[in-house]
Parts: sequence; C-alpha cells; structure tokens
Amino acid sequence: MAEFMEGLNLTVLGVTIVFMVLAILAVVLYAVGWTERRLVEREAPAPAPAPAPAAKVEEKPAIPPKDLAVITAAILAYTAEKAAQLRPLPFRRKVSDAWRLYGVQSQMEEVEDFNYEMGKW
Amino acid sequence: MAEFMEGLNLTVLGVTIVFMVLAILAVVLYAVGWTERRLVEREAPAPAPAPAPAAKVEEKPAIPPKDLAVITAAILAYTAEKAAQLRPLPFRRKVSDAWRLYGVQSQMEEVEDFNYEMGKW
Amino acid sequence: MAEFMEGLNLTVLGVTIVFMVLAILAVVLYAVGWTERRLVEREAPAPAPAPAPAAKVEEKPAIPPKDLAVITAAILAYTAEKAAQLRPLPFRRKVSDAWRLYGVQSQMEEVEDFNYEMGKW
Amino acid sequence: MTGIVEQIIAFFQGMGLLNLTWGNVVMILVGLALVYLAIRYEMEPLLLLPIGISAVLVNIPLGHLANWPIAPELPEEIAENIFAVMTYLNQQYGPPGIFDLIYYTLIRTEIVPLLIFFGLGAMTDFGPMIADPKTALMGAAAQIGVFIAMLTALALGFNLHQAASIGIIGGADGPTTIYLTTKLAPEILGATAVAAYSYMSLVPLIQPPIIRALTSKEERKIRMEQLRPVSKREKIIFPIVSMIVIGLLVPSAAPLVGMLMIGNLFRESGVVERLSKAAQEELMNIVTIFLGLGVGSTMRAESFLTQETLMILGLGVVAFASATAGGVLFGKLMKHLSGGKINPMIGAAGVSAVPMSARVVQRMASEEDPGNFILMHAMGPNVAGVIGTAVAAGVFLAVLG
Amino acid sequence: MTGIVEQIIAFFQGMGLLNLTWGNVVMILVGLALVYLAIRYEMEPLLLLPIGISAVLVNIPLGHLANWPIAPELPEEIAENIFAVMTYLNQQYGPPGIFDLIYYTLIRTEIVPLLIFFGLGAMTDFGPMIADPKTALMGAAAQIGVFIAMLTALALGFNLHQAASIGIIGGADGPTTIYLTTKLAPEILGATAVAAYSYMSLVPLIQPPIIRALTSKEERKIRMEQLRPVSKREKIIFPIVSMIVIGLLVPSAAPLVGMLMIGNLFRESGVVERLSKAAQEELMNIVTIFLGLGVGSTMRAESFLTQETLMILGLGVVAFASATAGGVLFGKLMKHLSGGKINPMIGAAGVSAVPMSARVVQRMASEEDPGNFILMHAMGPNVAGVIGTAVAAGVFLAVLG
Amino acid sequence: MTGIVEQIIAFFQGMGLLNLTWGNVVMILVGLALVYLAIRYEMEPLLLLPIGISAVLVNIPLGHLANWPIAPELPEEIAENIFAVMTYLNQQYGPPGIFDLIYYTLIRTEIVPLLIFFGLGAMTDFGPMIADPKTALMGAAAQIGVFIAMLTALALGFNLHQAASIGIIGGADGPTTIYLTTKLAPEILGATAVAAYSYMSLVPLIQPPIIRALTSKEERKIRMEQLRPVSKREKIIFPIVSMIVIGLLVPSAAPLVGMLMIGNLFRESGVVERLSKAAQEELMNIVTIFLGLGVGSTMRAESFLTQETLMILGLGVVAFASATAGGVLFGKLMKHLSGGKINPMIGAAGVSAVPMSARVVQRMASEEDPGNFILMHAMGPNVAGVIGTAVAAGVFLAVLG
Ligand code: NA
Ligand code: NA
Ligand code: NA
Repeated sequence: MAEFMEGLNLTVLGVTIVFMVLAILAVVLYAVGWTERRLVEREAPAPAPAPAPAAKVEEKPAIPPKDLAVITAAILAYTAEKAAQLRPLPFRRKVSDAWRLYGVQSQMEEVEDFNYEMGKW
Repeated sequence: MAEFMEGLNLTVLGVTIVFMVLAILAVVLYAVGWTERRLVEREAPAPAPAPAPAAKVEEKPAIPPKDLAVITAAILAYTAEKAAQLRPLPFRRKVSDAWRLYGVQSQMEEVEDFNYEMGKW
Repeated sequence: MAEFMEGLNLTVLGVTIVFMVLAILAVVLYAVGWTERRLVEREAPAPAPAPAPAAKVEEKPAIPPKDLAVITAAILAYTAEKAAQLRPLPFRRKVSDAWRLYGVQSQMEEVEDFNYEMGKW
Repeated sequence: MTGIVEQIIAFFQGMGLLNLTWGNVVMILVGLALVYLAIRYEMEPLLLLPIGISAVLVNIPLGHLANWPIAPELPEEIAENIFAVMTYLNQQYGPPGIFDLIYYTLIRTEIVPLLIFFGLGAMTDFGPMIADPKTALMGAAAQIGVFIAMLTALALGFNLHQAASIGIIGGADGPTTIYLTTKLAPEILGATAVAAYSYMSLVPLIQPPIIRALTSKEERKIRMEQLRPVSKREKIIFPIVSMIVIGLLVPSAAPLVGMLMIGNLFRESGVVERLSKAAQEELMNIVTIFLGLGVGSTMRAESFLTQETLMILGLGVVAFASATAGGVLFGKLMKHLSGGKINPMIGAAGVSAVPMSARVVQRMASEEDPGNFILMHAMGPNVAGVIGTAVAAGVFLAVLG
Repeated sequence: MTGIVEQIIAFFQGMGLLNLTWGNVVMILVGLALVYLAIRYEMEPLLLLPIGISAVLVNIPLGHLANWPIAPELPEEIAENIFAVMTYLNQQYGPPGIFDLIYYTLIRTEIVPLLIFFGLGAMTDFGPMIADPKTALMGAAAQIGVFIAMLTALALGFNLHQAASIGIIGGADGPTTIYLTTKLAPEILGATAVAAYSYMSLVPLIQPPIIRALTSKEERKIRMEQLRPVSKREKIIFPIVSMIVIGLLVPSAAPLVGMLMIGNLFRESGVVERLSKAAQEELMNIVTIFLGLGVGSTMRAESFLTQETLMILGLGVVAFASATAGGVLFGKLMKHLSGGKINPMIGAAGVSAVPMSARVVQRMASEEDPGNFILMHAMGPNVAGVIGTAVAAGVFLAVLG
Repeated sequence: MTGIVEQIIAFFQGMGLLNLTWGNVVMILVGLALVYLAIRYEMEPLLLLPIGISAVLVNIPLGHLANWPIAPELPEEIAENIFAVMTYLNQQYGPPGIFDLIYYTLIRTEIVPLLIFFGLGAMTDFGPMIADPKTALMGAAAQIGVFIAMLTALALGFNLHQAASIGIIGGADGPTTIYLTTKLAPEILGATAVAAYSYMSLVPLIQPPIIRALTSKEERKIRMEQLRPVSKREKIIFPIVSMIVIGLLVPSAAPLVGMLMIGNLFRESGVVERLSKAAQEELMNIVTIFLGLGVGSTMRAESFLTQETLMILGLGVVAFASATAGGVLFGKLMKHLSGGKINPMIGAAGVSAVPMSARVVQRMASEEDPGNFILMHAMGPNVAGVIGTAVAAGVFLAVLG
C-alpha cells in the first residue's frame, strides 16, 4: 500500500513534469517560429534562390505525353527484357565475391534457374 | 597410443552421430515436403495468385526485337557518352564528402585525369 | 629549460628521422619504378589486352549527336516526370521497412507532401 | 573399450533432448508463435522475428549460446560495476555464449537502445510538431496511459521498479521501454519488450474502438487548416533547442533525448549526409539485429514462464488503451479551447507508434468524410509522444534509478 | 648534450631492423606469398589477402600491433575467464595492440566466426537439399575425411585437441575450422585457418583426379531427373526445423548451426529484408575484415615456424582428398541402392567449399556429356556438407571441449 | 504526503538547470559555435558537427552521458591496464555513460583512429608520389612545422608530452593528432582535435599569404612536366614496401602506417572490392560517428576551459604556418637543385590536409598563369605529408611513449 501511495505521488510528479516540459518546449518552438518569420521578412527582398529553380526548369524540356508514354513503355520493356535475356551464364562469368566468400556459401539463385528442357541457363 | 585409441573411438562416435543427425534431418525434410504437397493440393482450387502475374504481363507491352535493339543501343551509347562527356571539373563542383573526410585523404581519381595537352579535365 | 633542451634534441632527432625515412622510401620507389619499366619493356611485344578494348568499342555503336541529345532529353524528362507523377500514395502501398522500424519513427517526407487544395498526394 | 562407452555416455548426457524441460518446450512454442506472427501477419517483423527465433534457440538445453542468467544474484559491491559483473559471471557460469556477450555488453550497457534512438532521430521529421507546437501537449497527454498502467501494475502486486517498466509500455516506444526496463527491472525485459512491440503492431486494432467511443461523429469530421511550412533553419534549431531544454530540466532523460536529437541534427543539417545515412541504415541495421537477438535471449523458461508475464501482457493493453484515451480526451479539451478548430482524434496519435497511430486517425477521418485530411496534424502529437515518453522515463529514472 | 645521445641510443634500440630475427624474415615472406597468391591467382582473396598482410605486419619487431602472445601460460584459475585473461595479459605484456584487441575480443570469444556463419546463412539457399533430402547423407559421408585426417594427425604425434582441429580442415568450412581451433587448440589457429582457406581455393585441382580414379566413365555420364520445385513455406520451415533438431541432438553444435539458421530464416522469411541485407553485406564485410586481420595476426614466427605447421599443411591435403573420396564412395553406394539413378560424382560436392566443389562436379559431367546437368543436384550435398561439418565440430566439442 | 514532497525535492535537486555552472554555459556556447561553423560554413562538418553537438550534450549537468573523468587520477599499478582502469572507474564514478564507453573502449584503445587510417588508406591514391618519388621529401620538410610548434609550446610552459601533441597539429592529420594525444596527453585531447580539424578547414585562408610572401611571381609561374603513368603493379607494391620499410625503421609508427597501407593494399589489389568498399564506407562512417562523439565528449568545462586551450588554439596557427613555410622553403631548395624545373609552391602541399592544400597551390598557380597545371604534382607532397606526420608521431612515441 505504501508502494501504491508512492506510485500515486510519482504519477502526480510525472504527469506534471511531462506536461511542463512539453509546454516549455512548445513555447520555445513558438518563439523560434516567430523569430524565423521576422528573419524571413527581413531577408525577403533578396530573391536569391529564384534563378536556381529556373535553371532546373530548363533541364526539363516539354515532351508530349504520348511520346513520354512510348518512351516509358520502351524503357520498361527494355529493362524487363534485359533482365530476362541477358542473365549471364554462371560458368562463363567471373566468380563473384559472394561465391568466393570463404569458399563456403553462395547466392544459390545464380545457379538455380537452370532450364533442364533447353539445357541452358 | 592410448590417444590414438581414443581417436578411433571418437571417429566411431563422430561418424555415427553425423550420419544419424543428417539422416534424421533428411527424414524430417521428407515429412515437411510431404505435408507441403498435401497442403498445396488442398489449396489448389483457389488460383488466387493468377491475376497478379496477369497484371504484370500488362506492364510489359510487346516491342519488336528490332526496336528493342535500337533502344538498347541508344541507352548504352547514352550512358557511355555521358560517362565520358559529363565528367565534372573538380574545381567547379561542390567538394564531396570523401574530399572532406578529415581534410586528410581523398578519392584521387577525381583530380587525376587531367589532360595536359588540352589544359582541361 | 632542461625540458626545452630535450625538445631541441628531439627536434634534431625527429627532423633527421623523418627526412631519412622519406628519403629511403623515395629511393625504394625509384628502384621499384625502374624495375617496373624493365619488366614492361620485356613484356612489351605481347599486346594481349588489345582485343579487349576492341570488344568494348563494339558495344558502343555510333549514334549521331542529335539523336543522342534527343534520347538524353527524353530520359531526363522521363525520369523527372516519373519522379513527379508516380509518387505512390502512402495509404495504398505496402508499409516500408522504415515505417515499421520499431513502430516508432519514419521517413516523414512520405506523408508530408499532401496537397490540401486537391485533396491528393 | 571403456573409451567408447564413456564417450557415448558423455555424449548422450550432453544431448539437449534428454535435458529438455516442459518450460523449454513452452518457450520454444512461444518463440515460434512470435516468428509466425512476424512472418504471416508482418507484425513488427524487424524485431519480433529476431526476438522469436532467439527465444527458440536459447531454450535448447546446453546449447552454450546463453550461459549466464539475466538477473543474477550478485555480491553487492560489484552489482553496479558492469566489468566486475562480467568477470564474476564468467567465473561462476563459465565463458559467455554469443547471446551473453550481446546482452551484457550491448544491451545492459544501454549502447544498443541509445544507438537506435540515434538512428530514429536521423529518420524522424519533426516538421509537423514545429509547425504547430501546441500539438506537443497532446504528446504529453498520452503519457497518462503510462502512469495509469503503472498504478494498475502496483495494485496487482508488482514492485515500483517493475511497475514503472510496465507502465512505459504505454509510451509505445520500443527502445525507451528497453532502456528503462534494463535499468530498473532487467528480470522482466523479455516480457516488456515483447509486449511493447506486439501491441505497437496491434495499434490499428486497439485504437479505433476507443477513439470512436470517446468522440462524436461531428468531432471526427472536423477539418483542420493546412500547416504552415517549416524552414530548414527551424528544423536545424529544433534538435539543438530540444536537447538543451529537456536536458536541463530532466537530465535523466538526456541520454535518450540527446541521442535522438543528435541523430535528428545529422539529418537536418544537410552537411553530413554520409553520417546521417549510416545512422539510418548500416549502423541501424546492425544494431537492430543485436537488439532483437539480445532481447529474445532473455526469454528463458525459468524467468519468462511466470504468471507475471501474463499479467504484463495484459497490462500492456491497459497501457495502450489508457494512453489512447488520455490523448483523445485532451484533444477534446483543446477542441473546446480552440473554438472547435482542432479534431480531437489527433490526440490519439500521441501514443507514438509512429506513424501508425497517425494513420489510424487519418483513416477514421476519411471514413467520416473522404475529403478530411488530418494526417499531418496527427504527426505532431505522434512525434511529440516520443519525446513525452522519454521524459516520463527520465522522471522514473530520476526518482527510482 | 647527453640528451641527444641518449635519445639516439634509445631510438636505435627501438628500431625494428636491429631486432629482426630470421623467423620474422621468413614469416614476412610467407605473408607476402599469401598476398601474392590472393592477388595473382585470386585464391580466396577475401581471407588470404588480409591474413597475409597482417602476418607481414605482426612480424615487424616492436611494432606494437600485437603485444600479447596467442597461447599464453595462464594461472589456472583465470584460464577460462576471458575478462580476467585480458586484464592479466595487459598486466603482464602491456596495453593491447589493435590486433590483440581484435584477436582476444572478437575471435577468441567466437563472435566473429559466429557472425560469419550468420551472414553465410543469409547468403545460402538450401533449396536443392530440401528438394532432395537424401543428398544430405552425402554431406555426412564427406565428413569421413575429417576423421581420417584426425587419425593421421594423431599418428603423427599431435595431441587429440590439435588433431581434431586439423581434421576439421577437411570440412572445407573456414569459419567452422576457426571456431573449433580457437576453442580446442588456439596455438595452431594460424596454420589451420591458412590450410582451410588455401585448400578450399585448390578444390578444382585436388578433386578431379580423385573423382576420376573412383568413378567409371559410365558413372560420370549418369543424368539425373530435374529437382522438384521447393515452396517458400518449406524454405521458411527448413531453418527452424534444422535448428531445433540439430540443437536438441548435438547442443554443442547449436551456436554454429543456430546462427547459420537464424541468418537463413532472415533470408527466406522475406519480411526483414534490411536485416538480411545487413547480415550479408555491411555486417559481413566488417566482420570479414576483422577475421582476416585477427587470424593473420596469429602467424608469429615463434608459434608458426615449426615442423608442426608443415605437417598441418600436409594433413590438409589428406583431409580434402579423403573427404572427396568418402563422398564419392558413398555416392557409388547410393547409385547402387537407387538402381543407377544417382550420379556418384555429386558425393564429392559434400566437402562443402560451396559452390566450388559443385561446379567441379558439373564441369566433369559436362566433359563426358555436354548435355549432362547435375549442378543443382550437387548443390544438395554441397550445403549439407556445411551442416555435417558443424555437427562433427559439435561432437568434438562435446567430447573434448 | 511526505512522499510527494521528498520526490519533488529529489527531482529538483537532480534538475540540470540548478547545477549548471558558468563553465557549462561557456562550453555549450563553444559547442554551438562549432556546430554553427560546421553547418553554415561547412568547416569539416563530418567531424566538427559531431564534436560540437556532443560538447553541448556532455556539459548538461547530471546528464549521465559521460560520468567518468577524461584524465583521472589512477593508482599507479593499474594506470597502463585499460581493463583494470575501466573496472576502477566504474567503482569510483558509477556505471559508464554511452560517451564514457565510446571514449574508453574505442578511442583510448586507439581502435577508432587506427580504423580511420585504415579507411583513409582505402581512399587514397598514392599514384602522384609513386610517379615522382622526390616529392616525398617535401612531405618531410613540412614536418618542420610540427617541431617548431612543439618548441614554441615548450617555451610557453607546456610539458614535453603535451608539447609533442600540440606540435603534431601542424601535420594536419586529424587521426594522427588524436592517436598521439590519446597516448601522450589525453587531458588536452579535445583542444588538439578541435584545433587540428578547425585549421585544416582554414587552410585556404592560412596558406596563400605565406606562400606569396616566400615565393616570387616567376617561381609561381613555373610549369612542370606531365607525370609519368603509374602501373597497377607499382600501386600494389607501394603499400607493401612502405609498410615494411617504415615499420622496420620506426616501429612506433607501424600501427598508423600499417593500417593506412593495409587499407591501400585492399584498394589497389582489385580482388577484395567489397572489403575495400566497406573500409571506405560502412566501417568508415560508423567509426567517424564514434570518433566525433567521443572526441566531443572530452570537452568538459573543467578540463577544456583553461588558458592552455587558448594557447593550444594559438599554437595550432603557428604549426600550420610554419609547416607551410617549411614546405615552401624546401621547395625553393629543390627548385635550385633541379635547375628551375620544380615549382616551389608544391612544397606547401606537404602539410597534408589532403587534397585541400594541393588545390590551394593549384589555384595560386592558375592565378598567375591560367595555363599552369600543377595539381597532380602537388598531390605528391600532399600524400607524402600523411606518411611524414605518422613518422614524426612515431618518433615522439619512441622517445616519450
Ligand atoms: Na510515446
Ligand atoms: Na563441410
Ligand atoms: Na601531414
């Protein structure tokens, strides 16, 4: 029972402190925010970073959505095809680091997808 | 000699244990595999994952191999050219983290490929 | 004062050693360089690595600069557009690992760029 | 031929199967259950998978992965001296297994929970709380659940140190729970950690009924104004100011809050990207592995299979539920004070479990009104709740530690 | 002016050149040879390069990189207490150099070999063994080489602890060799580790003549049926079941098998990708660096330059050759039992050295019949051999440890 | 109700604010100043940001992040025994905070500076020095600054150990400075580390006036011949040869030079890319975080806020300036000996601060003659300066250590 009373005291103390600390933090943040807006107002006439976005815009020429779709499709198809077609044969290519790590274990996928019908990787 | 006898005993024990353990493991794996096939059979009528691959197929429009080859070549050429052409001048660009690490060492390649004839990087 | 004298001695010793060590290192490097050039001369008649670069050249078909520019622009545009358009809605996609790490914190950018006017991400 | 007979006897005496207790069997099943939940339902898999599988492993008898007890009887003069403790345990219980080393050198010293807080800081954007600082108070209100759970635990007979560790589960911050429990009541570390992470992943089930019970349909429909943008400068100043303010007021929370804010400063400063990335990825991943393995290794039959563990799991629900209620009720108070501009549901996000509870709130708002977007407003209490729980832990440590 | 004279005397007395022994010179040359093999012939460079270069470095006299002996005389009451041992060594031999710290805190405690097994688990696909469990027996058969090499070592006069450590070289698993040698006979760690890694990279030279001698042309031509597909569920259950089964039967193998299987569970579960990646990459790379440097630092003239080392290197060949023979002969037995459906060569892959010995077998099959593809069938014994060697090490530890 | 009163009293006595000293306030401001410089002017942010923010954190009273003193009074019989020291400090000052653990286990043992040298080796291309070995001598000449600063420090009343640590700041190699100071004078570690990193980032301000004062317009215009290409074989042999030669001549420099060269061998060998990448990235990033936090945590009011610290910061300028002068004057000597073929400015790059001082030299050459490119020639002395400083540190350790 004594311990429960102690717990109650601790609760009073704890809730007070938690609220106090976060309230103080909130007040400090309001102060920081207020100062920031003052600073920004004072700095406002200098639109220095404006040209930078402008430059960025230049890098992005207008492309008709249709062409964009074609290019997108092409790249996706290319990537998909390449992943499927160009899988290197494990026997030809250089032993990878993973294969060599202590000569013990390996990425088994690399040797796993063997096509028994075609006799090929 | 006593130690060699002890070694022989250890061999008998060891070989027995190794075979026993791996045999038990094999039996357990057969049991797991058998259970798995029973489970799969029971789940079979529900072809839930079928639409998912279908969706994937949609993402991959048919592209004639010739176009694909052209696109491939273009992207490869682009990448190669870009790597060659767009190498940034060390003096202009922002000092990288690697350059700054303790102000002590650096990726020397970045400053190494200076063309003395042309006076340019 | 005794300590300062000791420091002077240490200076004499230190400067001597530093110069000596780096001088020896320089001499060794000259010797290594000299040996290397002897070795290269002896190996010179065997132009073994020549076909390798040739093979590489094959991989890089000639593309007219104009086409290259178009492709470059297309890829840049595609990347830029995709980054802008395809941003996944946080609600639909699978919770990422970062979101799940201890259920405590997260990459807040993922939920931050909500457009209040359009009611959309 | 005595040799081979003796060897076979020695070998079979050392066979784990013959030394397996019922406790071990149950613990192995508990571990497997955690693994199943982690894989099948993706319940906090980054923690529950390692915790579960190492619980399985340490309950295999004689496995030499964990030879030392979790809460050993120690001579009083060395009890506080981690180096002397390890030397003593090695003397008493033999060389450390890998899980002993992980537990005693990385978790018991608090290195791992603090490094995780460091990484979390580098992952967290405190922007929503900076934009609307009053939401920080809802992060405070949700801590009421911590204290209610503590009082309930006391009433059920736990001692004060254990009760505080159980209460902190309601903060829904795994590393804080581990940090505090390790300091105050290491004997229940496994139970509190499992409870914290399990309920965190159950937030989408626990919170909605409570929120619905405490709010009206009209309240849930309240739309809030768009948050103001926050400048980079404010985001840089925030971790510095928080660290100093909280450190000066509650120094016992300084390790947790300090590491969190150093990580956040790395993130927001923009000049140490490779360190910020390391804190979020390579260091974080490695530390997470050790945290999971280390915590799981504390789940031994002798200390975990007690009635207390079941009570702790029950108290975890109390903690999460009362934290949610505390947040929502305080949200209603703020609604009244603000003249109805604040949606009280966002108070529920004060329990942390970032960003899940904020998403729960958003989903409930969308259900009532598909055009109501309060996610970012809920992120304010959400991240504030992390700080609030760290402060509560600091208070416990200051008084009890 | 006595100062400068004294300083110069002190300096030259401390010059390594004047303290260089013949032993040091030879060891530096041995280290350089390993570096050369690693770079020129890419022989296991991830281990042999760090091992070689740190062997060079620790044999520079007075360099303060490794001040403590590898197998010191210790007062009996502290010999098993790693913390007391380090305090004692610091008292006796001065502060630790960086290689002493790596060796005593990371290798001697087995942290590094176990973390490597953890990473290996995350890298290994046990699918081929799950698909065809009977191949596991060939992984057992190859362990015969371990015991033959042990008996040969005993006959040559090594004691039982050393002989077991030498035998395990035949398992062709570097981390297992390091784990066992560190526990049983740390004084020969350098020699066994170097032998294990060197011969592993010589598998393509050692195995073919033995396989050819033990099999007929017809046997080498045997084609095998395609393996059945293995479901994700089976792959998830495998590490859990293996860990429990082996842990209960041979608890002394639990650390090795347990860490291996935790890593594998991380890999196959699919829900902790960032931890699995960390285990395979960032953690693995860092640990590999420390393993190489730590093992190399044990190659000191006084303990390495002995006749025993030469004998160990010779015994390594015996171990690899007899393991290959054991696997192939058991393969022939299985061929007969299966009515000719099994190509006996795949037994040779049971020596581990994953995946090199499986590739050797495939290449030999292709030579006889270009359309014969048995690589995946050889991967079964190949990964089973890792488990088999760990079990053998567990038996040694249970009886001798 | 005594309970709550007592608790409140206990809590407020533990409040950091009431225990704040003026020293703490000043140190917090110093820390914030470093953070500001790091973020606003990007002055060595990878180190100065962590150093600054942890200086803030450890000066919050009672925060339990750093409980142990940096340079404690120790019983003589344990002073050299790091394990006994940690046990003793735990007994005397209570359990370690996270910064104590970082400082005593990672920095005091020299693990962190040595691992950073390892990573630096993997990042450095010694090509320019190999192509033109005589530039190594300019890397030696710049070390004169080290000794001049040491003598000045002695004249100002520092003892020999401190003076050597202060002098080494002139070498412009952060890890070397930390390595040496930790061994010789840990009580001034914060000051020397901050001086080293701050002035490194001020190299573009400190060097130009000195170079201009010591060289004529004609000298600055001297063009140099293109460097010969360096083969892969030479680059592989270089780290091996350097390690052996320097290790045999100055064994006390072997840890620094050895780790640097192991890293470089990993890089140049081309066969251990994943280890080389790990050394440069994941390991490097993690170690850098701990270095910054650990060094910053030594900046406590009681030991940092002394007149000595101000003197050290002043001596740092002396060191950098005299090192620059030494390099340039030796460059002039080499110009005369070579018949005017060498641009004396490249001697200034011998102070290290790679690659900043080389870039300063290039910029000054371009100013006089836009077609004059001496950057790669300046890289020779630049990387040689790293070795030179390590050798100078080795001499200090051999005589004083
Ligand atoms: Na919380
Ligand atoms: Na094996
Ligand atoms: Na230098």
